[in-house]
Amino acid sequence: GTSSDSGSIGEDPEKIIMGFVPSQDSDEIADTVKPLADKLSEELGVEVEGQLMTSYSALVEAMGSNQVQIGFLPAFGYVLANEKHGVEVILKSERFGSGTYRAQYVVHADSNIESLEDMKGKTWAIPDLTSTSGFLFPAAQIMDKFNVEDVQSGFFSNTIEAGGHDNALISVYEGDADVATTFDDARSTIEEDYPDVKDKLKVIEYTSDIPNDTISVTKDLSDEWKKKIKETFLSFNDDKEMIEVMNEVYSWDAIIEAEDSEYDVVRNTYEKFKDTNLLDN
Amino acid sequence: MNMHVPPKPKKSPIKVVRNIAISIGLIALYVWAFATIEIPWGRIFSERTITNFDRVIPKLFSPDFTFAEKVMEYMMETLFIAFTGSFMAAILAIPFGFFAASNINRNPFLNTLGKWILNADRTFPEILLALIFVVAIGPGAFAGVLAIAIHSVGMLGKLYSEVIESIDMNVVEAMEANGANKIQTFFYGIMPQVIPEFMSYAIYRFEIDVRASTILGIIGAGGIGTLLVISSRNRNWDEVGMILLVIIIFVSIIDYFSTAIRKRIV
Amino acid sequence: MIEFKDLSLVYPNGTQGLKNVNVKINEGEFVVIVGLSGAGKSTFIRSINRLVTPTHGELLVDDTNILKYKGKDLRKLRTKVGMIFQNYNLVKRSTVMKNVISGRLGHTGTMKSIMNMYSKEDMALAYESLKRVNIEEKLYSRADQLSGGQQQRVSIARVLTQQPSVVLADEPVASLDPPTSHQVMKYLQKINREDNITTIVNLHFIDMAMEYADRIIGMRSGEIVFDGPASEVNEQTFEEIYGRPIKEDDIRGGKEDNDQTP
Amino acid sequence: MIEFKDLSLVYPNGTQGLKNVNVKINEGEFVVIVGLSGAGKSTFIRSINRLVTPTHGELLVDDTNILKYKGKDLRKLRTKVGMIFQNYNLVKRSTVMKNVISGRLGHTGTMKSIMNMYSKEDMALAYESLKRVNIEEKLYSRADQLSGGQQQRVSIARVLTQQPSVVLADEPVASLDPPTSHQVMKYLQKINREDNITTIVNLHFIDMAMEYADRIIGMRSGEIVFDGPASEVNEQTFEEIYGRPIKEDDIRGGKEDNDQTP
Amino acid sequence: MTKPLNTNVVPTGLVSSKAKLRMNIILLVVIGLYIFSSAMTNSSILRFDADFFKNVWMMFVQLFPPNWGYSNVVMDKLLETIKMALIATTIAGILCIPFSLLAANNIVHNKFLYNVTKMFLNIMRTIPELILAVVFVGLFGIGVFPGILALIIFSLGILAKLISETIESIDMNPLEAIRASGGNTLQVIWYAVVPQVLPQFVSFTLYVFEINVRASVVLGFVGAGGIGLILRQQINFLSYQNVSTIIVITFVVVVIIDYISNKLRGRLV
Ligand SMILES: Nc1ncnc2c1ncn2[C@@H]1O[C@H](COP(=O)(O)OP(=O)(O)OP(=O)(O)O)[C@@H](O)[C@H]1O
Ligand SMILES: Nc1ncnc2c1ncn2[C@@H]1O[C@H](COP(=O)(O)OP(=O)(O)OP(=O)(O)O)[C@@H](O)[C@H]1O
Ligand SMILES: [Mg+2]
Ligand SMILES: [Mg+2]
Repeated sequence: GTSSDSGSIGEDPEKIIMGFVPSQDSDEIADTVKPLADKLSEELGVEVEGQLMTSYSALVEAMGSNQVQIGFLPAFGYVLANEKHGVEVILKSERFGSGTYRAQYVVHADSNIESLEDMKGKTWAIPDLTSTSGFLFPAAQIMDKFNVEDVQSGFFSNTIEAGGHDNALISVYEGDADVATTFDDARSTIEEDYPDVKDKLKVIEYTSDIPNDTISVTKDLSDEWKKKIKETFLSFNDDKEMIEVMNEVYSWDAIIEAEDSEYDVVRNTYEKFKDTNLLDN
Repeated sequence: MNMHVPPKPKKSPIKVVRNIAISIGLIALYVWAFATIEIPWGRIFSERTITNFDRVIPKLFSPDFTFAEKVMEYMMETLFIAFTGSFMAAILAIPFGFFAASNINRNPFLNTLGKWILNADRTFPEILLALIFVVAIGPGAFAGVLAIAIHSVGMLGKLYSEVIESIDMNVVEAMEANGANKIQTFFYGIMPQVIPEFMSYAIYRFEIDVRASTILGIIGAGGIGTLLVISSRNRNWDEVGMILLVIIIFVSIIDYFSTAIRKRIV
Repeated sequence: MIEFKDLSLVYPNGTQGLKNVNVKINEGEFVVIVGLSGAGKSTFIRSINRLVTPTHGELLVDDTNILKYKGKDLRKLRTKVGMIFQNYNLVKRSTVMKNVISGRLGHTGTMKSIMNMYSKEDMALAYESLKRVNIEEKLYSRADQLSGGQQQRVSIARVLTQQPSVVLADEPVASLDPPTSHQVMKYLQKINREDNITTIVNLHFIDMAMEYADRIIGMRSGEIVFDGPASEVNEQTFEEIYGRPIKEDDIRGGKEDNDQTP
Repeated sequence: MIEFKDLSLVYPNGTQGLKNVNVKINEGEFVVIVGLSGAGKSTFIRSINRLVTPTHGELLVDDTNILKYKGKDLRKLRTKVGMIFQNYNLVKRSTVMKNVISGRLGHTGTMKSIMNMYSKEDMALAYESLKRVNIEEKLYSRADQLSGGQQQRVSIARVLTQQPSVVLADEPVASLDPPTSHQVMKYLQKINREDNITTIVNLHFIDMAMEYADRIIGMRSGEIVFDGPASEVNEQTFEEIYGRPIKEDDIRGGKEDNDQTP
Repeated sequence: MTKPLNTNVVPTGLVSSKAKLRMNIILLVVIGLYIFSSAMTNSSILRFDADFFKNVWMMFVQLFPPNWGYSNVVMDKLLETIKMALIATTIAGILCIPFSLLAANNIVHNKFLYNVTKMFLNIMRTIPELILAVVFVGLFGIGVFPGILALIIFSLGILAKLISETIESIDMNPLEAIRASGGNTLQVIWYAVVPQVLPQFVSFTLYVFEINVRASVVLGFVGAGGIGLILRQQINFLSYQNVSTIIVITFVVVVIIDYISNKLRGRLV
């Protein structure tokens, strides 16, 4: 392929492919990445193709085979990619002035659940078993705090996989579940359809901070190129037009530097689940 | 009038027992299926379903026409993916078809092997194929083409082998009696008998592949499925409505022409 | 010349298809084999171009034993021996011309035949053969658009194109109605006489055998039970072959029809 | 009694099936209609149970005009008029018994018939009918396991079960060989005589018509061109009907066969 | 005897020149379309380089060996899939009866009704099962219920088409015979149509059952229950050995279903 022989260390890539996965943890998902790719191409002096992907596992693997050089990976995807393919994080997003976000525990406003303890034996709505904020972080927190192995049916009485942060919230809103875990604050995503959601649903607790989604690069890119890419992206912060594009494409407010170590928290969480069978529910 | 009608002939006891066993088995199967399937009826017949209907249905049936251009673009890509993939499969399936046809490949072991390979291929999820090819060749339409091509070989190879198994072998014998060698027999005796059916099935497969390539969107291997996944995640039902409309129109047109062409071929 | 020397054939399942057959067929003869179903007529005929392989004895075609032939030799033998089948065995979806030219496959290189590159002579020969059976105007029709009699004539043209020295015909008229049968038999007789091609035909019907054959061979359970000129055949001969007196069914009805285009 | 009063039928495409037909058929008669293909024989017969609807004139069955019949009346008429078809029209995959009992559908409620709930009388009647055509031992065989003649006898049994006052038969022997044809005609004659059922049969063959009919009606282009007892038929009559002298083909060969189980 | 038109002309080809021209044009169009769509999808054969095969191989080997420890989870979901397919096929099988009767032109003589039914069925068959699943999940939430609904609609389209075609090809004579003996429409259908189409009906239903089992691999991806759900999870965790457990077990079950339904089908005809 044209791109596969492009990235060996020291050589200039002929073409850079940049992969996006619309994150489920964000409330707006773009369906075009062309302006961003064009701008990058202009700045880097090499053809850049933006590729919209719908599955981060495909993106992780494609970065592993160096078919994609730049990946917009969510935190959990980055940890997997780093572990398996040595993918390196160079930047991450800033939203609402923060480089991190967190997950929230949401219950019905009339509910008598006030704390994590009260959730014991209740029904839990999660967006998806692979969601960082919707499942992995809250589950890890409960595992640590209450020393349980099996959160889904050992701590909670029942777990519903709702298929999206919005649906998890709606489950609680409609009374099908007692607790939902989502990113902070997923309630605004359904405000249009459920105007009173912020009154009807309340947040009782948050998890620790989760680092935001990353811009990562494959290990096959030379250091020089990594640096060049990083600086180009950082320069977008000063370019009003570009930051608008970034915001539109991915709802990023700014691009900031990131270190691999920031993702240790995700890594540790993932380690907890790696060997347990997540799906014995 | 004599009111006597001879009784029905007695079935052999083995048959009776077998029929009873089959009936009990079937009833048990249904009882099991309906009794143990987990359907939260309470949730389905709830306020929430009604609000969902109110939210989804009106939007679904008022497609977002500003979205049409983008949908068309992706739909065209889907058509190209399906066409290229089906074409490749139509060619690739030929050797597999002959390999799996028992009247050509007379080695029972190899023949069975051929049939199993095709069967396994059909069961191998397209999504995983798409993933493998995204990794191998990068994300984009080509990965989708390859996934469609490889997946279609399974079904086309099976259909081809059935066509080959139904050919008139006397003709092959007549060719041999002419002094024709194997290759000549193949081109003069076998190919003319199978080509029209092969073409007909290939067109049929193209029709299926247009629909099937929606699935590729799940993994990022191009096509209209990408839009579908994104729009549905965003709960943009008017966009989903538009996608649905475009697919119905395109597939109907293809369906119409493919039926007309296939009728003429065979 | 074809010579069967103490030839026997046992099928893999143990059926004895031929039993110690000794017979000599001279060049240019028109021989008809008659016999009940299962008598071994087809086996006899198919041994000559080795569609089946006798298991014992010798079969000489032009003074060489063909039983050991394989690969190239076999194909050469088959090029020399043309065959006509009961169900014509044409490729239904190919044109008449393509079917007829396939008679030349044994004479044509593989690549050339795949690319449909035939010499002008071959094409002319094929066309000539079609003319000889009066069906040249169907040249580009698909074989499945022809009637049974027409298809059988195409299959004769195919054999003619092969320019064989021997023609075998395994019940060539069994699928045809009486007038068409006579027509086809006439064509066979014609090419036998005009080209001096040795012709061996299987038939079920007595009257037809007697009408066209120079020589009749009767078979029963794999053995030859009668061999002589058609004129020597009498009711008793048939009793020998069929094991019972002659019946109306053994005769194919209908008078021959002189108008040869259906 | 069936009476055609100036009856005409024009098919939607303009073909004139019947042209001003006037004829009266009395109870218990055995009438054979003869005529060339396309003469209107089937149209004549099918008018009587309204499988086709004449466009002009009157058709009286038992003194009431049936042309306006619809729905229930029509089904009642059909229950009274049994019909036998050239191709037997049995449901191949159903048993003989199920085919025969379907003759009683017109007398049975929809639900009952769908649940296969027939009265003992109906069952006995069906069996009786089978016995009358000597095929009772095939009771539980599937229809497609029977020979042509047997199938036609089953279809006669089906009609008998219907207990009709009129039987129509549209070329009931066209698909059968001569001995079997005679057998089937004999059964038709038998039920006509024993039960005094008016029987109207279409036939192609002269000799058979003359052998079984009380009365022969000749048709040509939708008109009746001959009507009289079988004894009055002569060569000239046929010339009138067929528009040409009698030929060998008009006669169905074969002697009748008295052994009635094939 | 027919005289040849021109005795001296020797044919130049094996098919008439008109047929040859037509064949060449068709060939040209098809190959042209192929080249064009290859270009549009960037499907160059040149991209099959060593890296390509290396990458395919690297992915492929990760599937081995399957993780048998995971098979009890797979079996659970597979049983759910089979239940879904069974229920959906049964309901579709019942629903398709009126539809296929209405879509058979030898049963329904009202052109309008026939065309409307046909068009409805055709449109239903154009909708990919994935969209059906997405919409039903949107309406009823995640779970097997929307999956079953999607499968019902999906199989109804196929079944009604196949069966209406079978009905259109039945022998019409027995229908006339039943009508001639006074049977009403329902009786005609029950006595003359049903026995003729029953074997095909069962055979097609079994065939659709098998298709449904395969289809539910996809449905799970959008949350409509069944085996696809865990396939997605395992792919997301990059646990390919679990993925291959899913594939292998699904394959075995499909083969068993295939075997049983072939046996049943063989018995019917
Ligand atoms: N391939 C075979 N394997 C085993 N037995 C065979 C085979 N072909 C023919 N036979 C048997 O050999 C015997 C001779 O068969 P053959 O076909 O030569 O008879 P035939 O005279 O041509 O009969 P028919 O008039 O029916 O064509 C028969 O008993 C037949 O059953
Ligand atoms: N449904 C129809 N629509 C139009 N024309 C018809 C129809 N049925 C019959 N006809 C025409 O009506 C004429 C009389 O047909 P009919 O079937 O009564 O003839 P028939 O004497 O029964 O002939 P056959 O011996 O061939 O059965 C023929 O010219 C026929 O082509
Ligand atoms: Mg033979
Ligand atoms: Mg008629």
